[in-house]
Amino acid sequence: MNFFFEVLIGGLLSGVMYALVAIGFVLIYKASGVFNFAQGAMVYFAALTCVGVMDKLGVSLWIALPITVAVMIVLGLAIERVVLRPLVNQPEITLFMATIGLAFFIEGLAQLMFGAQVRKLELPIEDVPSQYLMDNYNILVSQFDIMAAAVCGLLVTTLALLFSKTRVGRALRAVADDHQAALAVGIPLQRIWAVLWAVAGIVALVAGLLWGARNGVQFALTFVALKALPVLILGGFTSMPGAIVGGLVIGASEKLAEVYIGPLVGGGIEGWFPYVLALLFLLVRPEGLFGEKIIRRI
Amino acid sequence: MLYREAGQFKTSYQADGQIFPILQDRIALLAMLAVAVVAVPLLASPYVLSAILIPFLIFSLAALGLNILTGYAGQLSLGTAAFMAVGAFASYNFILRIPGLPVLLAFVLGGLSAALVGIAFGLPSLRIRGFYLAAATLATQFFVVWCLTKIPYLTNYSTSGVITAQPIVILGYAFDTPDRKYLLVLAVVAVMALLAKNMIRSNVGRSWMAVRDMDVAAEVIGFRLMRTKLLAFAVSSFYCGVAGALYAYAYLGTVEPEAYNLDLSFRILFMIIIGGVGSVLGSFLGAAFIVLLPVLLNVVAHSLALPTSVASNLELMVFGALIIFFLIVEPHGLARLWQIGKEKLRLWPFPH
Amino acid sequence: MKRLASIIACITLAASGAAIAQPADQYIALPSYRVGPYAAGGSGFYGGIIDYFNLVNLSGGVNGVKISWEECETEYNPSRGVECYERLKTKNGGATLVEPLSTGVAYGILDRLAVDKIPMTMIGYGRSDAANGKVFPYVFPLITSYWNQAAAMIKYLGDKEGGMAKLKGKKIVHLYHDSAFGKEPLPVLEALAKQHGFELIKIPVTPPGSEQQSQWLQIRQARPDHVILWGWGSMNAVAIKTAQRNGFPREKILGVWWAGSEEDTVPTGDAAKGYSAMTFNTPGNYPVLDEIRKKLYDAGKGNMSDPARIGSVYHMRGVSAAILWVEAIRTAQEKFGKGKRITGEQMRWGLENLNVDEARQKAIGAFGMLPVVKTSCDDHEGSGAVKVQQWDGKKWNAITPNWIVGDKALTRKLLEESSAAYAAEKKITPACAK
Amino acid sequence: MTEDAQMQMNEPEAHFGAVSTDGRRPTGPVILDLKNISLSFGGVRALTDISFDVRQHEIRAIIGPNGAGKSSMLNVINGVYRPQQGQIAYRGEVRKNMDCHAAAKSGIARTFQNIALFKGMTVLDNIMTGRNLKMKSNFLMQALYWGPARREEIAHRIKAEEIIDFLEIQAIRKTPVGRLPYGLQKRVELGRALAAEPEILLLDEPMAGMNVEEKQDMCRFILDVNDQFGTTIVLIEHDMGVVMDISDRVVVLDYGKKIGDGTPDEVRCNQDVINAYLGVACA
Repeated sequence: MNFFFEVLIGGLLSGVMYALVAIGFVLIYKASGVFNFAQGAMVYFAALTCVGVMDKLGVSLWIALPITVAVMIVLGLAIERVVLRPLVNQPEITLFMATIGLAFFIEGLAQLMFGAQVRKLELPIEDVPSQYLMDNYNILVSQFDIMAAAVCGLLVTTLALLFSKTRVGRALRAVADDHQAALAVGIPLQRIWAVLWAVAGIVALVAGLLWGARNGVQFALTFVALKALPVLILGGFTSMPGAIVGGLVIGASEKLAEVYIGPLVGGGIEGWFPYVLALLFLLVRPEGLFGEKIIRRI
Repeated sequence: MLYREAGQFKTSYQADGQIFPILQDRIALLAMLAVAVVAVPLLASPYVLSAILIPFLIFSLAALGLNILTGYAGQLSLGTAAFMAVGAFASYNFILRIPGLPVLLAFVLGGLSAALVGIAFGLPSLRIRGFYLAAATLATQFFVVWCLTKIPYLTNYSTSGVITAQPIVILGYAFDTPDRKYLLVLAVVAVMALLAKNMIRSNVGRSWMAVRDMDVAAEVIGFRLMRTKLLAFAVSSFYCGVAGALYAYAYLGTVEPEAYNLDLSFRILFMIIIGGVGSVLGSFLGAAFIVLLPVLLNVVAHSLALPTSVASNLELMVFGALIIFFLIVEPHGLARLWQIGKEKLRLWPFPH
Repeated sequence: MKRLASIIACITLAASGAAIAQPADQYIALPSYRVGPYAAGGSGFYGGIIDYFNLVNLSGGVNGVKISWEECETEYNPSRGVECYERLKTKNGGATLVEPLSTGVAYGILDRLAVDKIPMTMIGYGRSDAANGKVFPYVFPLITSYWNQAAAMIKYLGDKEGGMAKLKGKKIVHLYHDSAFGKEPLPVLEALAKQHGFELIKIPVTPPGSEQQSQWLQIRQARPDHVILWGWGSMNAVAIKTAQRNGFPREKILGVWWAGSEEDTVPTGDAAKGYSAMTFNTPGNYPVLDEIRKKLYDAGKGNMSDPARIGSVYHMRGVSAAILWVEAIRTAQEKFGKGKRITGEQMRWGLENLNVDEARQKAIGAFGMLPVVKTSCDDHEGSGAVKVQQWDGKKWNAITPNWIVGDKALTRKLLEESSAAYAAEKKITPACAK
Repeated sequence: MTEDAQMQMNEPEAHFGAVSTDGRRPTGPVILDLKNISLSFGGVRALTDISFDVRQHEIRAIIGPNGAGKSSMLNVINGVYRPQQGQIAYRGEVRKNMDCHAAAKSGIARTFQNIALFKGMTVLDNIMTGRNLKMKSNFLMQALYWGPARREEIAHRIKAEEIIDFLEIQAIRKTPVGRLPYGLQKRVELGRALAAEPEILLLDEPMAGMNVEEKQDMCRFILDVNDQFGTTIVLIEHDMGVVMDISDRVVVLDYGKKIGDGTPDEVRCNQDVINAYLGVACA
């Protein structure tokens, strides 16, 4: 039974890491209807910039961090100005393609600036089993994962406060509901988008730091976006709580499936299981966990 | 040559229903085909044939397949490479296990196998749409590659898990040199492009576009959604399957399942978006863009004598920037750009 | 379509324009990758090759014949790799050797080699049965193959336990990249498990392997005596980190050589301390590396941006590859004419009659850096010997003083069977080339 | 020029008032009979216990304020919605589990309130889609574009061109409908419905948002369809002048309930209808 709980908890905590990436997608999709293919590239770019700044300037994490935040904000603003603004009012698929071009550009830029080699990123907390839980409950859980979950919780709370309490947040929700109506009541759409991309950049930085500390800062960080996709299908592209719950469900179920079903069919089912799960779920509820019910009128 | 349609009157609906209603277009196409069939194999170097034109044609075919599904029937898919893999591995097994099976028939059977898989994984499209469907088709991608890695029978128990394409021999004639392979691929692609164009100008094509543009209205008019969507999945997968078989047989030779990874699916998707969603010509232009541009950039970067790692990264950045640039200039893809150019030419020098 | 035609014309021009150059140099095609997920390894490996070439050219080339090369970015993508091969092969009077360092690319050009008469080396990757020169005359999996590595791993683990007999009843986990690469050693491992009576537990990791929590929980529950980590790319660092996260001792993990570079351990911080992996280079410093440092990097002519990477695993692997090639050129020149540029076919002969013994290694300044390599028509591999190295938190150290060779009789048998099946499928009559 | 077009040319410029029902075919027996239809979505009742019938060849109007359930009524008739209660008899047969495909097959065509054309296709292609149920060749034949498939395509093209002539949209046949002005789109949508050669044509606000000339044209087309092809027409319209002029009988809905039914004159003087919708008493 302990083993079951270890798998479950490990899965849930992995799910938090997936949710972290998924939130970046949700932010941008909700506000601008863009499926941001470059989110993975941004995660890599953020982490590499942070490590690169530490390396090149020889400064500590705490100095590199604000510099990177500034870089991500500039990047977000630049993306809005150079890529999105000229493409305003274009179909979704065009914007999606533009973010693909963006992904190539960012990947090239990151490696051009800081080189292709793999680097380590050490956060102040070590990735070892928590002794406390081990001693008291005989359950093995990484203390790093617990901290990551806490950071994720903090981030989500901050974002929720930002969106509910500030003017920008209210404008943002208006934009998410209806672009045209928001424009009509005088909300500056472009500024909101710029803010959103900057915020998404910061979310990418948080994800990049945690994933980078976990797996090393390397090109493969761009692949973590793949882990976020089933989460998005399950939770809905427009729902922040959906991203979190979806992450938890996907994380836990894929681990349980791999451990308990995997050995029966030769293993390695983690690659497709979350997608199939999300797919089956969609067949029952096409709008996802928290997506709004789509009523099609004719 | 003057590009004019004045004086070309259509006196029958048959004439008006032609694929290229303008005489000059027909002449240009025939000339191009003649060049492609006669001049190119004679003049082009083996490098151009085997490293540029063959992959270009194969990717065009795959892009055409995806365009049928995404561009015409409106169902976004990220599982293209999986259908290509099914086509390749099925063809391999058919040839291996049925002695004396003609290669072309094996490609058709490979395509049909892909079509069956396409129908199975197209079923969710009846309930799910848009990006949700796209992400769901990723399930196809991962599941198919997983199956190919897991089931040794499919790779004929090869210890390294790869398949080696058998030599292509048709009626005793071996297609073993670049120019022969090129002609074979060209023939297959040309015929299939023609068939696709025919489908698109007939009722089946209209049913796809109707479902794409407004599915409820399509149903009210009498199209059956399920049949239409699944047919689109089947035809699209068939095209991708044949392309996948050609990719293995006429291009790579020895392939592992990994060759048909998500990366390839994405590349094909890029092709149709850059080329033009819902355009046969766009499939070709997009394939040209995605196949040729990196090569061109690579050549240019090398001639600049930059350090290789800098050159490689710059290539990637320029490639990305060009995609964005083209989308800003013409969001509907290269095919639309081409069309606008043609319209201008038709009216030139009296644009008003 | 006109635009397309002009683009093609442009490329043709670029491709053929270079071919007019005087073919005085020994030209080698390097379809390399310096961007993308595997760029870190690619830049080290090709950096090592180019560094050694530059070193040889500084001292006048091979009997006066300078080596030239050209790179082309493949991004580790088979389709782009084939294009690169086709583009590079005709330049400078024709390539006489090619090395893509990518299984997918290598497979994509496998069929073209014999037609083009260009030999390809696959140093430490690709299909193991390609060592049979009767079936694969133009393919050279030099030094060692996956099967010999798997056999050597079991040999090492047996020695560590105090004799092969002690393996009986032990549990060994094979944690592998779920692809052709990870499945390749299975026939060897399964045969050895049967022979020595240990339990083999196979646990696949879905590529790219950025999440391995469930695998390591399974491993922890199975309580194995050893874990073989058959990984590639980012999967390795994640495996080591996840082992740490689950409190699994790294001392019990033995990686393949693609899981045994700085790129695999550095990003894990201290987690990799005590982790060991296979290698076909003995870590350390060698006169040849000092020369590269002094003559190239101090003069600003080094290929890598970071001089600290000299002597790193990938760099040393590149240097070793280049050493073997240069020796093959030298060998071929001795037969076909000293100081003359040799052809691809002659290069093939040189690779097939390679004998880089200890004396030769000493002369090069690389004594002990790689095992003795002696090839023949039957054996395009030439060695099959490996060492085990361990990460101390800063660098790799060899922990086996001698080269380890596994059950070569077994791997030879598998090799014969597998290559015979390939020959039958492709309708090849196995025979040694002249 | 076709005969129809010539006839229209010879007629004096039609005005609503000038069009009389005199020259039209007499209405026939009941072709569509709806009994006690109720429809709800979740808890919201859209239609409550509605009964009325439609006679062959007649023009039957459905009127009522916004949200009265008029479009829902059409959606029930052509099988998009399935009512929870009530029954529909079509040509004397009570139909069960009708879906929109079956409705289309049985000869019911319609247009939509918010134009539901296929925006990426040309006018000609849109009209050709209307003929899909009459096409028999399978997709393989179509892919080969050979023999029967080709003959079929051309035969249907001739039919489509007849409709294009009838609706006087020859000049725009190759234009993608997305680029057309609103009025023309409405006309194309009518063409698409006509292409199916329906027995009953359901028109959902065919004249909404049109100017006077466009309305005149549309009225003329509707009357001609009714007259020349003998098509039964059920239409929803807000323009009372039009409704009273061209329809044979009118059903009035309000909040999902039927509050009036009869000839235009009867309805116009029905007090419930005046209260709920018309607002002015009849003269």
